[in-house]
Amino acid sequence: MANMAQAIRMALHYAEENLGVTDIFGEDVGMPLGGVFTCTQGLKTTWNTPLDERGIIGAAMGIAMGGGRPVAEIQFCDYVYNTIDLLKLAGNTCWSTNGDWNMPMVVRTPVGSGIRGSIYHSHSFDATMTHIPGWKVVMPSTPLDAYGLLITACKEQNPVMFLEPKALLRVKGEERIPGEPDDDRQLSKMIDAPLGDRTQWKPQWPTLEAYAVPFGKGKKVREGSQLTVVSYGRTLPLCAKAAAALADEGISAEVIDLRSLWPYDWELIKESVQKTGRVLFVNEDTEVTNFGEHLMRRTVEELFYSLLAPPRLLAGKFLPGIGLADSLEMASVPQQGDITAAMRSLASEQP
Amino acid sequence: MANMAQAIRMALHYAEENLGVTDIFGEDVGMPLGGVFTCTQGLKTTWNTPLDERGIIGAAMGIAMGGGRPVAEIQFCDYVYNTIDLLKLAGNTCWSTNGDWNMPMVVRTPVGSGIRGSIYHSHSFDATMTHIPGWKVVMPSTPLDAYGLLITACKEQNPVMFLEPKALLRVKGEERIPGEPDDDRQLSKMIDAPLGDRTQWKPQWPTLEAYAVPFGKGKKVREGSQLTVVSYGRTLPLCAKAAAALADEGISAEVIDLRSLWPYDWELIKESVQKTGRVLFVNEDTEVTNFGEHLMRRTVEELFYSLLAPPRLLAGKFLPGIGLADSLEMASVPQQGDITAAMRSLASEQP
Amino acid sequence: MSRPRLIKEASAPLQLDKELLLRIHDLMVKTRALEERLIQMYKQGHGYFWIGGPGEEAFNVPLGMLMKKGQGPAYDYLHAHYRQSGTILALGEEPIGALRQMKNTATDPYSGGRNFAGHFSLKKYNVAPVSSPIEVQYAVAPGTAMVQKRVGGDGITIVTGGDAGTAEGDFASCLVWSSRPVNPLPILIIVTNNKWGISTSGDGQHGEARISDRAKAFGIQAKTINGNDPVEAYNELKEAMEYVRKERKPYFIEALVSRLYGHSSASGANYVGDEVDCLKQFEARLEQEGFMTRQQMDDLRNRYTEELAAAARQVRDEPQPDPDSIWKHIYAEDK
Amino acid sequence: MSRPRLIKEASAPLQLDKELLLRIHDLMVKTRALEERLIQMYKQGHGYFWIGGPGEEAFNVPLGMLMKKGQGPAYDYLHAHYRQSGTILALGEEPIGALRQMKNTATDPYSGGRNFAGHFSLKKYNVAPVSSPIEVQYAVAPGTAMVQKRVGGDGITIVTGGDAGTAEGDFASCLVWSSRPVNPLPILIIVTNNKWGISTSGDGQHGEARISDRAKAFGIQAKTINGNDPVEAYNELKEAMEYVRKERKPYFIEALVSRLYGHSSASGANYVGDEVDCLKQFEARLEQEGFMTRQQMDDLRNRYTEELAAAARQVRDEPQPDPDSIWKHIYAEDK
Ligand SMILES: Cc1ncc(C[n+]2csc(CCOP(=O)(O)OP(=O)(O)O)c2C)c(N)n1
Ligand SMILES: Cc1ncc(C[n+]2csc(CCOP(=O)(O)OP(=O)(O)O)c2C)c(N)n1
Ligand SMILES: [Mg+2]
Ligand SMILES: [Mg+2]
Repeated sequence: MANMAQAIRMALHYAEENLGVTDIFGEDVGMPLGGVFTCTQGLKTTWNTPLDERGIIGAAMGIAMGGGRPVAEIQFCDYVYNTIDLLKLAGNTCWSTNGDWNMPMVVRTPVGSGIRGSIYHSHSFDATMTHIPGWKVVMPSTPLDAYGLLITACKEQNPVMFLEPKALLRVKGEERIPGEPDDDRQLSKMIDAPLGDRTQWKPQWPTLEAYAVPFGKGKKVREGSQLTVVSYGRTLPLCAKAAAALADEGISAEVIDLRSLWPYDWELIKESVQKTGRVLFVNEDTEVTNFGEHLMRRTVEELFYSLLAPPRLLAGKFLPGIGLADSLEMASVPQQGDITAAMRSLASEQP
Repeated sequence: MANMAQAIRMALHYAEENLGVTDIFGEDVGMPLGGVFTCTQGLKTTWNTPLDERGIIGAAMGIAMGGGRPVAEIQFCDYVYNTIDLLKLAGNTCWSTNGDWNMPMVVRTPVGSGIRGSIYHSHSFDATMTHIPGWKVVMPSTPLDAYGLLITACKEQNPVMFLEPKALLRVKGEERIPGEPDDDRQLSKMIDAPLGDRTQWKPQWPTLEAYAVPFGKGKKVREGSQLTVVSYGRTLPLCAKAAAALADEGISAEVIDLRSLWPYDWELIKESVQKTGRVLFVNEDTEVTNFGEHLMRRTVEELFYSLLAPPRLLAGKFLPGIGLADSLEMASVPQQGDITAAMRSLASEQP
Repeated sequence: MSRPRLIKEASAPLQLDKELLLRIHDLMVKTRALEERLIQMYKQGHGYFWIGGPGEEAFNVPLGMLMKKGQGPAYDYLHAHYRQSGTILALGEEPIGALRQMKNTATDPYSGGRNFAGHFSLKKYNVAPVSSPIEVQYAVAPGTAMVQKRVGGDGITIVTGGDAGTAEGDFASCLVWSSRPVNPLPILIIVTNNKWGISTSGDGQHGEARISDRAKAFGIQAKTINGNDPVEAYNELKEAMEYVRKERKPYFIEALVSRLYGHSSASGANYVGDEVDCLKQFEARLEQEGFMTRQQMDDLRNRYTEELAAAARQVRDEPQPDPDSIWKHIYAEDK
Repeated sequence: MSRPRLIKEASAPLQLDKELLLRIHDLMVKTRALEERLIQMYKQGHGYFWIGGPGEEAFNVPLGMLMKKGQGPAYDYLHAHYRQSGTILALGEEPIGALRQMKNTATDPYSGGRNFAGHFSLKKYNVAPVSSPIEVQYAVAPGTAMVQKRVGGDGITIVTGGDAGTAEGDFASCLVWSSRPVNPLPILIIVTNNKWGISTSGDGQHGEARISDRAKAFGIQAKTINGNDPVEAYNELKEAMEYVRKERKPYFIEALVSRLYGHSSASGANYVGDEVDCLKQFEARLEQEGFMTRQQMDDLRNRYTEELAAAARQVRDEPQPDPDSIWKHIYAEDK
């Protein structure tokens, strides 16, 4: 199966061919590199920008205003923080003009830890981004969802922030992208750029099919009855793995992949928490003024009397950065063991 | 009594004279204007910067590194959002260098609604700022607290974000600044710049006394037994007024002025909530991924079994902006009536 | 920065057709009357805040007249500053819309009562929404120009802003993105230099002798012109726009203008005596050359003043936006 | 951008004292040996990421030699790029610290195992922490220069960064803030132009003929020099620093340099054959002028290579930081 980077590339190809995408751009997004994570190799509308994130977001806005369909990349979300005013502007333009202008633009950026990226290649961006109104914010945890969410993003009339969990970009999926060839090596030969000289290289795209994951719809990854775990991105597969392990201990955990952070699937969370009475929110952004706290607030406000134990949040520690050394990264953001322990403890919590 | 703008000015004067403050700067901070809210009139180390917020924050960092003591101003917090990366950098420099460098710098900026400031003079900044590690974040609701917190800020070895609730800048205090003359008109004559030509004007500073409000300490503004209200900035006096009004209805509300957002006075909140079992958090930042949600999370995590009703958050609506028209502003951020109603409803909530 | 030696003296003969001169004059008067009405509305409590362009009419009116008006990349885009009412009126917009925005009524065509005066938005004429944050339009403008470059035709992008704002990095970004050898853009980059940023004098803040020097460093054709002279402005803009339309390359204009009522209502919005008043100066020349009499000009001014007073009375009674309308247009689906 | 015509030919006689030339050479070799050891550590799995300055020694070594070394505003501040090991060694720093950072050990003197290789921080020598975010150092640097201007003395601020990064607004901010007529700053602004930003060639992205033209627009004295020639670099830096020290005004240098091992380990970190190798070129001249024999140079290189291999072995056994150490130094009180 395709990995997430390939899935993104295929979605972008599909969007170039079928959805009118006109510009896929960012630092090192075009030839010869095709993106630091290979996500934009071989696409026909890619180009390399100056090293200027403000210019990149600004250009995306302008292209959208001019009737183009831009997909901009910020090389690492760690470098998006000098553009927050522009992101706010993109998010408020429709509202501020009372509906006169809209901003059909997609911004993609890799987020999160997991590659020993040290202080500036490990940031999460979900907390900051969900605080900015007017955007839709998504974050897949599988290649197929990445494909489907990106296709939906490229159809949107509004700005979409597409967060790519960098630890999962090279992980192969368990479901086939519609149109993807059966053999992984064949796929790689077709669409992965060769090492060395690429000037003569052209990808051979498989015949991809339409497949759109709607925004605002989460996905129940595992059924369970005793507690609910809501997560997304890098930590989602860890939650699923923890749930599988805990099943052996007789603990039945339901796992929800939120996928869409804004709007999000409140109905799915609600139904689950009403059933289990216990909920753990997991993400890896720093834990103060964190999006998981919003989800927890909503849970408490609406489901207080259904709760059997306090909702819990497992998130990144409130630290200025994620340190390079293994020991530091592991201690800073939720790892497999932390998640399993938090689930176990919540399942057994008694007043 | 002095208003908050005068209190800030006096604290800065005190800090120039006694705490080694070397540079008070920002757009229009120096002569002839002395700040768009008059906060920096007549001070001796003020100067006008280029119109460049990134340059302002950068210069503050550099001045701090060079051994100066900068107090930088961002004219409105609405214009700070292109500097978030620099704020993050200021906040992580000590940690990233394993303690080699520190950043003793203060940034002041007016926040919030209340002056019909429309989309770009009404922003709140507490949610975004409390998500940035390495800073101390404060927000006074009275002139005396403004004076005391700013003096503490100017002694800090770490970056401090001093948020000024702009709706309160011209409100007179009920407590005297130590050293402030008895007569308000006299104070005004001494330290308010005259209209018209100011080239010859010099302020006459009263002999101000040391007064420092420690960071991390909230203030119980009103004792009560049935519910707790935690707020800060513009909404704090509204909460206090609501509590007074509700006392007539037989509802006894305790009101806490957080003052210090990071670090914050958890002990004060905890003690109160353990007593009342009910808590309302009030602020005017937009309500998704909001600092009040953090406070609520902590409350739920630590005090779940003391709660008689779900904690509540009253915050700004999740809108791209605050509209100019009266009707729009009133509908977008908590007003007196909203606060009173929320308190009343929480006090009487039964499962 | 010292003023450049102006090539054309204020007393030099007017080099445009009489008809064109009268149209320019008419629009300048209309703009001034509009701005003065807006200021009066503010002073009478019919609005919370005023900011606008009295003192920039001689430049902004010709700009609007020369724009290729329409919607979509075949036409010109304007990423405007908040002092651009002259341009908007020259595009044919009725002034009452600006009054409605001043009074933040539900009928305000630019923001539905949400935004400040002078914050125009006209998708129908490719006028991008005026942003309160200074200079961001310079980061956005290259985007529309890129689309125009690709689709072909002669539509161009125009971006305007103030002198102080050029200290923001976005101004430099605009120069960088517009002049890339791989893709030079059809963009006219304009700075209206009134020598002030609120209370801060430009003299102490600009190391460059001319703001246009910064564009020249990028190999961009660049000029500093007298924006208080509508004839010079018209001719220079025409030349610049023709260049951009044809060459599909950037061009830069720094226009020296006046700030006749201070920065905004926050600074009092009173007439400033010591700045050149482009309208007064132009009228003197029109009179001198016998194109119009003082009487005709006074009549015109009075007519616009009265029209705008009537419009203001009308706007006064229009409804405020509904509180529930805050939920409209967060997303484009709501349209 | 095309290369400038270089005034001094690579074959011209060396214009510095023999002793000085040998010191420069020694530090260049030491730096190269350090960078090659770091790359090897990465390739052997003793580090997660390498980035550094092989190819910039001819410029970075003289820079460090000429700095007024010490702590506080009386001395020079350096707001450095991540390719600056040559400067750090020239300041007298032991190379083992860089290895420790590469191996992210608890003993790493620059970040305690927290930050990437090449991210030096030396408060004792006024070396500001190297930031991963490109170009922010240009926004910060004017601050230290302002303090230096006020306290007097001859301490100056130096800021360095790459060519691609000049597209960020912070580069322009640095020019704006350094050249304000009210307060010109004692700052030496440097760009090391290796013609690349990761995989993006500078040719298509720079409208300016020379990056130094951007500084000239602000009235800043500016030069483009051959950063691959240590003699030219030394002389030009000396002149520039003397100017800044005495005049208390900004000066700008664009140094054309090479990127000998690609951008970083992310691009493979292999030796690139088609770039000028400043060390090879310099050694040829030293040999030609009879200052050193090939044998002497080989011996020197071998000595450093061995020393660094030994240091790497030592570092390999040093402990990783304690997990609980994440809580240290969030605030300065914890010191
Ligand atoms: C990013 C940003 N910073 C600060 C402000 C506050 N502000 C509004 S107008 C202005 C001065 C603008 O001066 P200039 O760019 O010369 O334009 P002018 O008003 O003179 O036309 C300032 C500082 C703002 N609106 N946006
Ligand atoms: C703000 C920011 N954007 C993007 C990056 C990713 N990045 C790291 S180095 C680099 C290229 C830098 O090129 P240049 O400025 O020429 O310096 P060089 O590496 O060539 O010395 C990029 C894009 C970053 N570190 N910071
Ligand atoms: Mg101006
Ligand atoms: Mg480079």
